[in-house]
Amino acid sequence: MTSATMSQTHDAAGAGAAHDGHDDHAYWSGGPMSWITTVDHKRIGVMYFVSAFVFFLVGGLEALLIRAQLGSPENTVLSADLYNQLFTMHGTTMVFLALMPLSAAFFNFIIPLQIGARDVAFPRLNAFSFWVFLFGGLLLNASFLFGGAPDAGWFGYANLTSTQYSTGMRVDFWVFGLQVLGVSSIAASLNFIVTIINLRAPGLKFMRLPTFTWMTLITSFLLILAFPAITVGLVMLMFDRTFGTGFFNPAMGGDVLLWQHLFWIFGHPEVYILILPAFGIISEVIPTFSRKTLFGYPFIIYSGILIAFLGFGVWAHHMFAVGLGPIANSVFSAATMLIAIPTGVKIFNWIATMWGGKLRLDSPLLFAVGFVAMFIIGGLSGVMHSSPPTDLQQTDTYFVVAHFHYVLFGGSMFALFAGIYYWFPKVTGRLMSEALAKTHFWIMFIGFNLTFFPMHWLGMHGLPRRTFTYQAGLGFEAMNLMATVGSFILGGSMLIFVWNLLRSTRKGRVAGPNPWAAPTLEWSLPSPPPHYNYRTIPTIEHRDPLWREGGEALDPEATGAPEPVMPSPSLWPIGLAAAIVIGAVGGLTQSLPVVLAGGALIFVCVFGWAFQPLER
Amino acid sequence: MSQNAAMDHHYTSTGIPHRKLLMWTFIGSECMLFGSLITGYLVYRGRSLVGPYPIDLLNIPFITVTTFVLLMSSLAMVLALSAVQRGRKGQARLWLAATAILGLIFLGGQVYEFSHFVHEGLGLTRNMFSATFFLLTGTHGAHVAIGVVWLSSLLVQSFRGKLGPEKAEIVEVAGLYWHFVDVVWIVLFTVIYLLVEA
Amino acid sequence: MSEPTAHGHGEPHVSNRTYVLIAVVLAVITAVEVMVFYIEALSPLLVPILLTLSASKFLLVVGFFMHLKYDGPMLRGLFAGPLAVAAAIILGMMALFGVFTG
Amino acid sequence: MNDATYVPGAARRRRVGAVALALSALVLVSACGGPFPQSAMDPASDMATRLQDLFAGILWWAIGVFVIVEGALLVGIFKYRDRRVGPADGERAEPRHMHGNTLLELAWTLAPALVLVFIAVPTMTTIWDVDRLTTDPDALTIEVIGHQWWWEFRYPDYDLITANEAYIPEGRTVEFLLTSADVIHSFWVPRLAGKRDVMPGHETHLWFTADSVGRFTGQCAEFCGLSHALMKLEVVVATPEDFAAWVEAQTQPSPVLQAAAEADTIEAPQTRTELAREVVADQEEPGGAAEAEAEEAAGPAAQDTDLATIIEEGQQLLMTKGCIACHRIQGTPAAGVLGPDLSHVGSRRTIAAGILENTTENMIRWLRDPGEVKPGALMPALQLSEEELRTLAAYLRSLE
Ligand code: HEA
Ligand code: HEA
Ligand code: CUA
Ligand SMILES: [Cu+2]
Repeated sequence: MTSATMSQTHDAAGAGAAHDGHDDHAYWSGGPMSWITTVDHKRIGVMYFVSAFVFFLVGGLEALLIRAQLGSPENTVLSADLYNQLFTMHGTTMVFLALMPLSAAFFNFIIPLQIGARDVAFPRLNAFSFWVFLFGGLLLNASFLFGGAPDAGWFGYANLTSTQYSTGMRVDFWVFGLQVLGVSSIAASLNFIVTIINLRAPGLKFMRLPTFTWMTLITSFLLILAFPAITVGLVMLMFDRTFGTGFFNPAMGGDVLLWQHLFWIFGHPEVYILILPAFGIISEVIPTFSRKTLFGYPFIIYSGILIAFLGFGVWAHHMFAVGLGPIANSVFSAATMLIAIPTGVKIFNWIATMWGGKLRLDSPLLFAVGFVAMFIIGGLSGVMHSSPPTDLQQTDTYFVVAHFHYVLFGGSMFALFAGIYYWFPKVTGRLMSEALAKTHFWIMFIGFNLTFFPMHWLGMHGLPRRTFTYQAGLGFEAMNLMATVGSFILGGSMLIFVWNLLRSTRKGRVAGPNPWAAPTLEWSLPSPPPHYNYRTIPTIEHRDPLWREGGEALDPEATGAPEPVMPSPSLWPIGLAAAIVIGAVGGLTQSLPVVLAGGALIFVCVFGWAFQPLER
Repeated sequence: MSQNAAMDHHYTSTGIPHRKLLMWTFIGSECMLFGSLITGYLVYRGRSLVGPYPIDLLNIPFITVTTFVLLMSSLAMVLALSAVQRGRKGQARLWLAATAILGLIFLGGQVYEFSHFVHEGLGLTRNMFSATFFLLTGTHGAHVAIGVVWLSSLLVQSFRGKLGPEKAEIVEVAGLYWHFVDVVWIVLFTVIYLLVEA
Repeated sequence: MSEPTAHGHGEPHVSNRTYVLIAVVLAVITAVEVMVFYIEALSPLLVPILLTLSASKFLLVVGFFMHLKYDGPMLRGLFAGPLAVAAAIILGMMALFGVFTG
Repeated sequence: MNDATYVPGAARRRRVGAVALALSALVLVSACGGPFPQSAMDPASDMATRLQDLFAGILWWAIGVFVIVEGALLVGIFKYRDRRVGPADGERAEPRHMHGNTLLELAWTLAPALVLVFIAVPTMTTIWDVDRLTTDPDALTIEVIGHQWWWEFRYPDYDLITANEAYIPEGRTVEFLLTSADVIHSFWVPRLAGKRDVMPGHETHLWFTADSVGRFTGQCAEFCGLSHALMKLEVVVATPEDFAAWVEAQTQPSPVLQAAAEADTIEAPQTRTELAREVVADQEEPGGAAEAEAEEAAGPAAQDTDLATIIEEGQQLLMTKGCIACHRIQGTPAAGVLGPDLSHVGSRRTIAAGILENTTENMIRWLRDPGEVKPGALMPALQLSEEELRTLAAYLRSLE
């Protein structure tokens, strides 16, 4: 990096103060109606973030209740019935309502900025995706008020989900909720694929794209290819429950294993959907805070593609205990192990990026390093699972719970926190408190390990997962207590984070355009960016545009070009989203009139949308 | 690319219009949707515990005719696009209408087939064949129906004089969708009807 | 397609006559498929013949009607990639469910 | 920028040291706190030993990778940390950008691949050894049927049916054939074998040879509804002699009933089909015959009046309160198949699928309200008086 960039940073801090008083020009100014009708990717990103984070807290609260129950043997904090609802909703919420949409929040806010675009390719479709997600999430959680939440686990194995073994509407909430969320994910992913392929600034070739953009592109492909499999499974389940078909009913010739296959054909790519955005964030943070360009950029990209591709060929590693036979088990085992190689390549390249750098251990890097350290543990326990014979002892025990929390929390969540601390100044124009951030990190780090590390042993010592209670005398007491204490420490660290977040939006230090002296294009914009992002679309000649000589000249505001015309707000996206959810409620309650009303509304909204010009 | 090109609202990095790219990506996703449905159909082949079985009911000559109809609708579709691109309004309307009507005929055939099956005792819940068959062909039929609605709205647009050559992109995208639905049928025709288990 | 589209990327011209020709070929293949189906003597080869014939119909529609023959590698990749994944999963699942081994 | 927030190196090092210490403490503490009577890491059969050895091997490789990679990470951070505090910023040269190094990339692609070979090869050989049917012609076959939320065991060779507690001989290969009567369960006795799912519509297999005598607990490992956590089982590995004795005892009606029957010369029905026929006959003529029979059975045989009353009244309750609709008791007309076989329920260590110690108090507790012990249990609360509860419990406990 050049000294020119550094001086730009210092100037920027000064210039930022000037921006401070101009909040009315920021992308967020405007009343509630302007948010409901917005098609601005930045606002949609912020809405994604807020909703997903609230869902994260809800899922976390559910986890804390789970841990409270498991704190001691034969505890009675929760009934069996409530416990089963809580772990099902905890898993479902964390995966579909917290982690995926948190990633989507980053896609929304950052991608157009990183590629030099003014918005996504289909701004209204983008708003639609958000509203469908929000309504779908609310629908799913509304189940708590209507006879109880889904209680068949986050992968809802047939035939426990049949009407015979799951009466009432609990499972129906799950079936319809997930289908609605699928619509959101697919729409959003199609949008991002087109945006990234088609809206790159001039000169921004594929091999110059920021890594985060690349990982988003790959994730989006995974999503559009993975979701249809579970959609088909869910439709079959819906038919079984609503019309009495026998897709998963052995008595009618159905096969309970078909569900498992369809779910995991989706489910395994899904876990890479949860981690690839994290890899992207890390690949942005590490170079910035090492002041050194990403080592092995093409290898990081290709290994991401390879991981995604292999991810479609390993699903049966979740089914080693069903007895698929030695051939199938060997094939899926080998394919699974292969994934360790491209993942390792990424890890080594990150370490190599830091090697010889000048590391500033600010909060984003701290969380990024925490990510690498914790993800390795999760990855290695994954490799243990990938050996079918050993997995026979581990599957469906707390060992798996340990594995996936190390990759999901130790991996994805650590990285998302790194991303939040990193991009917060771009989103709000202010920095978060470093002192609080570091406190958050260390408490979270300790709480996290205290919670999940003992679970490896719990599993190996014979504690199955999804058990609402355990009996004394099997040696589970001490470690469970440890995990419970850890989880409350973890919860405490979240409170610090929330406090930091709320406080810094109003009182944080003003950031300026590029507080971290980062290399990518979004940092050439004022913080927060104007609603049109780029007054002039820059031409890109290098992968790290702001670290090049002349990078500081990339101020799009400086050209004095006229303010670009942006798409107009629209009510149709939220209308269509509502219509879809009404249809789903009709299906859920098996009420034909409501389904028809939903259908009619969908029809009206689609045409209203189609005939409303984008810019008015 | 010049700055100006980038400022243009229709600027795309690849030269492919957004909507066309969107449709192709969506078609990729649809491949997985139909792939999963076909998987379901194939793995449950021969697992029906009670009749009627496929061989008892599938009417190959009849379906050959409806298949032919759908293939011809694809021809009408390309001709419609070509007419719109050349600004031939009358032809465009003719071929759009033909596409939609052929689609409707196909749907009519499906409705006839379904009701015939039900009449013969093969309701949705009868056996594994009926469940997978209705789900698979029903999903395809729903796609055709959506296509018909879409084409009809284009036809209306054309009559309102709003489907000039500058709108060819919209027609092209609708056409991609339509042809894809046709392509799916080509596969289903073979997998369900011609490769029926004896 | 003599008129350039609004976006000016010149697509190769495909004449209406070509389209009609393709449609005729499609119809003929369909007819052949049905004939093959009814010819007892061919029954051992039924599966490979039918798969080949329907694959060729598939390619004709996708290549000409959907224009993929003339589109760049981007669109071809967007279609071929997912198609390959879907096909692999269908085959994999059939193998897992013993469709091939009986 | 943000210089103010930099923490001096020494303090940081201390903090990192503390964390490292805490982490190693964590590892140690995690490992103790035993004993662990249900641990997969304490194998007692050939299969469990194979799995544990394989696991240990992989674990060592993982530890190796862990140490190297985390070590590199830590070294990198400490070595290249920007140490300066305050305005001296900018003194050290800006780092040189390195775009990559193909040789390095090759190295760290191949090295993990090599490690994986060392993991994959033993994995594959173990798969092919473990994941097939047993070839041992002398293997003992046990059919396992999963129910919400208890286990049914059938020994076809001995015409023996029992529940939740299976005896197997030490040193002889046992092959389990597993299916489910309702939803998916998973059969798991960690010290004896890895899991095998128990599914409706599929039959799965599992075999091993136990190498030490003892009681081994296990529990259902696939979520199967409300009381999944309470679906336990016990496999008792016995010496061949003890096993033979157990089989002998289990295939006869319980000694109490035998005594009663002999005294009254009522022939205890020997086979299930006979029993079933009788039950059908009884049901056609509700109450009557069965009660009379029970009375007769108890009456004159009473050496010990207490036991006699218990048997008499217990059997009467059994007949009248609906127990026989679901349970089977050899030597009586009770021949239900929905619930566990109770012929020798008194001989088991636990009741309610491993949840309660088999004591009279617990038996009463269970009979009073099964749903209180096991949420969602299919067995209804029978609305018995305290007196009846005691009698029935005593009767059942006597069925050894
Ligand atoms: C973020 C999500 C995420 C990620 C990234 C992963 C990554 C991996 N997972 Fe995980 N997994 C889950 C989420 C994830 N998983 C979830 C949620 C479940 C449980 C679902 C449920 O049942 O509810 C699960 C379950 C699961 C199972 C099934 C267990 C069971 O139920 O029995 C298996 C089995 O093979 C597995 C394997 C792996 C492997 C091999 C990887 C690999 O990708 C890991 C690769 C990484 C490394 C290996 C570390 C870095 C590499 C190096 C440092 C190089 C050197 C390494 C070696 C030579 C080994 N996972
Ligand atoms: C995607 C990510 C994700 C994340 C981040 C987490 C986070 C946590 N998980 Fe989760 N977990 C899953 C995904 C995740 N989990 C999945 C997929 C399952 C499987 C489900 C299944 O089997 O079906 C699972 C299952 C699971 C189990 C096993 C349950 C069982 O098998 O019986 C346990 C048990 O300890 C657990 C614990 C925790 C804990 C303590 C956290 C902690 O990290 C949580 C941290 C705490 C907070 C975030 C709380 C902060 C909030 C407050 C302090 C108050 C907030 C106030 C208001 C809301 C007003 N999880
Ligand atoms: Cu049976 Cu869990
Ligand atoms: Cu997986």
